[in-house]
Amino acid sequence: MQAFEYIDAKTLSEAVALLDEKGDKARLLAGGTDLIVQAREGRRTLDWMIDIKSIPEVNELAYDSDTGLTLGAAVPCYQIYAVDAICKTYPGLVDATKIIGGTAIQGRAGVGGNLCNASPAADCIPPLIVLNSTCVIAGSNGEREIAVEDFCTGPGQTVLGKGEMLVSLKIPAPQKNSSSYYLRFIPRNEMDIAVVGAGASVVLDDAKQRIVSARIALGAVAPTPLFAEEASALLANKEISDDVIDEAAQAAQAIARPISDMRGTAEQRTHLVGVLTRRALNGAIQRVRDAA
Amino acid sequence: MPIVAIPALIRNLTDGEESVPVEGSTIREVINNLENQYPGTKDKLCDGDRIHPSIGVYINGVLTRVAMHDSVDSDAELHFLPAISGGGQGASYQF
Amino acid sequence: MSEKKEYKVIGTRPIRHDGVDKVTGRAIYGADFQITGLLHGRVLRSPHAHARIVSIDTSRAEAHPGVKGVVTAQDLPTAEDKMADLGEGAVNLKYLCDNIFASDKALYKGHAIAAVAATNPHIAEEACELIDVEYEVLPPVLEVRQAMEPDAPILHENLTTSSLGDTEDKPTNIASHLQHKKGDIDKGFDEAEVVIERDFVTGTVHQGYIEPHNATAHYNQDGQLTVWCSTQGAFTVREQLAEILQYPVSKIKVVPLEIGGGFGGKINVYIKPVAALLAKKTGKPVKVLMNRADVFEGTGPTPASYITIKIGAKKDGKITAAQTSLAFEAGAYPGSPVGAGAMCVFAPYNIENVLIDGYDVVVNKPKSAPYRAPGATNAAFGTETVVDELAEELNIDPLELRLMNGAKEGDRRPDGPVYPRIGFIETLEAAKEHPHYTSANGKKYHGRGIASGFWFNIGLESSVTINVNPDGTINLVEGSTDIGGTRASIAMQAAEVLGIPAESVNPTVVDTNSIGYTAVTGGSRTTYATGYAAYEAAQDVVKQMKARAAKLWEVDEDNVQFADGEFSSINGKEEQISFRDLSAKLSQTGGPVVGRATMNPAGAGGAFATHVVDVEVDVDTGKVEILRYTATQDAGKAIHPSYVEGQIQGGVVQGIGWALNEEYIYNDEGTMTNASFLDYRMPTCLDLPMIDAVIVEVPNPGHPYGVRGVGEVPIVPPPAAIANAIYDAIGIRMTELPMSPDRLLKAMGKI
Amino acid sequence: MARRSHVQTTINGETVEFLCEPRQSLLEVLRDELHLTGAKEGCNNGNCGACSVILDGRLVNSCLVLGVETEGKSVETIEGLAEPETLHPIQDAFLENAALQCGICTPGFIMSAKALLDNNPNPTEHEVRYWLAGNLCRCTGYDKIVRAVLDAAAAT
Repeated sequence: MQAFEYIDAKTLSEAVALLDEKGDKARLLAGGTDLIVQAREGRRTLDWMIDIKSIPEVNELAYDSDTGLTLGAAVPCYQIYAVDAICKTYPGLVDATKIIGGTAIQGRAGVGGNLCNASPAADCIPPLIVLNSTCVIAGSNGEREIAVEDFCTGPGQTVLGKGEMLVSLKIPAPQKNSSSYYLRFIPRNEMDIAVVGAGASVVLDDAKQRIVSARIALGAVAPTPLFAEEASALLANKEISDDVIDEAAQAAQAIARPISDMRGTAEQRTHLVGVLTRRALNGAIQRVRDAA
Repeated sequence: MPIVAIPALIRNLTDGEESVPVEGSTIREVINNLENQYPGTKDKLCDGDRIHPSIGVYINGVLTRVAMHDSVDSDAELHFLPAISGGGQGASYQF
Repeated sequence: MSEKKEYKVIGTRPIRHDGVDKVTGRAIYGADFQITGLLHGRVLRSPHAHARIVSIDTSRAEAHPGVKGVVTAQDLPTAEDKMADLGEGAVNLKYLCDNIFASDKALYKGHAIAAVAATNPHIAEEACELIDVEYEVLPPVLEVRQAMEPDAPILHENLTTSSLGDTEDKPTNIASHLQHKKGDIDKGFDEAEVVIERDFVTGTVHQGYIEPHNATAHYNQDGQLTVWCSTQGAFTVREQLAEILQYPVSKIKVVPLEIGGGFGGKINVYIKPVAALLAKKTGKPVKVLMNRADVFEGTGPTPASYITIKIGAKKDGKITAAQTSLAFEAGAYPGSPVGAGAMCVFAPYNIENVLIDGYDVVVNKPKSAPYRAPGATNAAFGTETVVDELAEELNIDPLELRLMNGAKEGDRRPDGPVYPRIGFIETLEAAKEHPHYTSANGKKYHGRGIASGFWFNIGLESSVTINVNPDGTINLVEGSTDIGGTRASIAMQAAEVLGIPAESVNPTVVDTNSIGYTAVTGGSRTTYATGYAAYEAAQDVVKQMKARAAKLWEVDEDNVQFADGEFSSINGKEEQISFRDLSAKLSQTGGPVVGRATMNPAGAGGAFATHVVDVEVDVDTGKVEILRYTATQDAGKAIHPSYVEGQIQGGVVQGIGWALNEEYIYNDEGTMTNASFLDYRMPTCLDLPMIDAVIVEVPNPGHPYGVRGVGEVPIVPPPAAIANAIYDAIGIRMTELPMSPDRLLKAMGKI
Repeated sequence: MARRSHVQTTINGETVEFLCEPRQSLLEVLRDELHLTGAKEGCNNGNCGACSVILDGRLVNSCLVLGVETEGKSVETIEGLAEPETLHPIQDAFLENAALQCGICTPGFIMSAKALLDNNPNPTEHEVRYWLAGNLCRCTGYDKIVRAVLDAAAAT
């Protein structure tokens, strides 16, 4: 592996100052399950690894039924799904945290790192998008917030500027009669990268027969995870039916612009967008209906 | 008398015979007598005075690492089949 | 061997002798070896699949701080040196050496070019980046049919097709052609009332052992070379090192450490000669380890193949003719397992008229290496799928069709030899009676498939020494590296002879200086042949100890008998002494007893298996889930049933991986794009049900306890069985491996 | 060569100090610096589980942890599992069930199984398979491994 220096940053301001000073030869280390491999395999060159796990703000995991969830950027997956309230409130996100890597990966990897790694196939990003999440970004000029769907700009690329870092994610408290679902297609049952991923959230009416609103997001079918805006809008104020869901699935397929690679072909991915969108929507609807 | 099964690719040398009885009490004798009966066969089976490295000798159906001087029972059936390397590096490293 | 024998040790399930070391992390595998003054080596590999090497400049690497030596093909003895005494063998030796370091051409992405020894592995890796290699990139040939085209780019300018002594003049990628012919193929197809002919394609797959290749080498000042490594055969490593380095075997000691899986892939040497060259250059011990990408890109996979199968039968089910053409990718150098594929392709069936053609074809991929029943799985995928289709066409149960045509003792295999007692029919009957086969199978998109397989097994050389201890235990010394519990299965055979518990045997695998020649752990031979040697060595102990008892009792040796662990006098005196008690008296009766045996047994006997699998197909995604799996297999006699089951279960799961997802995926430039355990998708435990292993015992007449090798045949039936189950589920015949989700979606017309 | 850092950590209950470069993984430190070679390198990128250890009570791939990150932390490896005279019940169960063939993946599986049973003492077969999916075994087909873990759960 390339040689680099390791710094254990203790505060946000220290980390931000280091990032500002070192520029793009510095990378933040949280779970390390992507970064260490990329550094080892020479896919990223870096001179500095700045460990942020000692910084209090990035370890925050706080849920409040009024204000929602604050999820620090370095919180590992296993801590997330260990909280019953989070499992109940944000099941779509929890779906993703339970399928990233295996158990040992989930002991280190977190949602924040998954987002910052900006893989088009990142499992956590579609559920974050459908849950209306916001990124809290710290920089030398202070804090800013941005919607998750605007965070990634290309494979491995984000909106983070020089000296900026993700501090946490804010996920609003869910509305009444709502739920979320995420699934991906992989050839094995674990340990694969998504060939296609699809997340959906729905808000239903009190009778649970009509969709009030919905959000659909897709992974691994474009250079960044996609918010399927038109497909989502199609569902607003519609009675639940196979036809309505098919229509949304077709609209989702229309925005997919996948590539062919060792994980799947473009045609396979486009086809799967339809299948997974249907399954994600039905899954989210079922969860609302199953809730007492 | 030992029976030699003739490999498919050299049956042109044995008038199409699939197997022929050949006198001999050692591998060498059998091969030399086969050569006398059907000229050209020895050259296909041997590399000089040894079995060709690309060929495996089966005596009564069993792959055997043989030398030319090894003895052969009078009721033996001999097959000369492609040496099975399994993808190993050369005939000397079978499995 | 017809009567059912009663055994005390054989057939029981003792704890394996090396078990505690392996569950506590104390067992020393190749990469775990430590020695003072160790340097670390790293290999630079070709980024191109096919390229002429114009120049290699190592000066910048040599100047890098911490670097102690750099080697290339220039450091191997030259081809001219070898040509002198090897004649025709020199061609193979040139291939052997060129696969260690490319000399004139790089023939696959990952082909070793140079290596560096440095004070730590990171520095060695950095230095590899500093080696300047100029390549003239050539178009790669990546598929067997493409390679056989007359205008295909040629890998080896000197390679011509050899066909049993005949060679063509024209350079080609077809290294050899072989043929088996039985009966009259035209007559056979004329007699047939139903004929099915299909083409099959199988992908390139890797053995996938979890432990990467490793080697540590050291040259003493007196020229003694010691190599510590994990390998399937220490003596094979010694032979290959001697040839590649042109160094006498007497000066090479190979110490086999624990091995983390092989499946055929740890027979050929790759980095062992590299470690030796670096050790020679630096005067220090050097450890070279591969990483996982090196393993995928630089070591032998088992080849992709293109197979045509044509089988004809009468309406009553009698198969009258079978014809095949098998084209196998050898990789960069000749030597695919097409010969084994040709031997096995129709071996389960007694067919009067057969024609088999096989082609060994070079392509720009790593040199192929053996992988568990090499060639047989590719071949069986074709045959067993066509037999299934034939059964459907004839409206005969597929198990019944196999029972009608299955090979038995006295039948002649298509390549000539006559079968001794074999157990194919018994595996079919066991499958037929199994509750799995008799259970309901009717759910939508669920399907059931069956398939059978054959592997011939081998004998070859094994040596065993037994030292009797005064407390009635024995130390058993062997040369077979233990990959899957063979210390136990060999020790148990000696224990059975001596009438002592398995726990009273201390088996040790030793280096090449410490035991007689022993061939590789492969070919399903170890429990059979080394076990046979242990049996004979134990018999030698019995013979010597009878003499001691005779001495003790002052009777003639002929008057001592040995049974159930007791020596007794059979004439005159009423004397009796146990093996244990007599062991304590050895020093008083003449000193230590050492039993020994060296064997090259000729009766390995063939192994047969029949598998039944239930699958569910997700018709929206093309994904296949394995719901239930039952494998019946003739083990001859199971010495340690748990490890026989383990071999069956492990082979089945490798076969499932091959069937569903495993393959080398290449881009147009010939780079494998999935050279990691992330994207080369081997099954995880979440992808599988329990695997029901049913052991059938038809004793092998070629072994005193009836043992047949069990390791390889279980990988043969799964791809065909799963293909047949997929057909049963969705009505589509899959003819390409792997049957991955995208291929299923395509076959269903969904994409 | 990059500067080596001093790290103090706890391994199998003992305080341990070592020097390492930042680029050295915990796996490299365990194997090359501390000669604890029970954790194995199968892939070095988190996909085989052969290097599994328990870090501050949580299962991790030691190839994906830097040695320097373990400052002040607690590491459990396969070497620390057995008592001086008795094996851990999981180790016993692996032996009784013949749940290993070549044994290279065994330390990783056992550590992974330990983390599972610490977390969920009575797992179902599916839970065992799900938890162990990050550990690859190429020899056994997993059948006997899953049975061993279920047996160990029943025994404890």
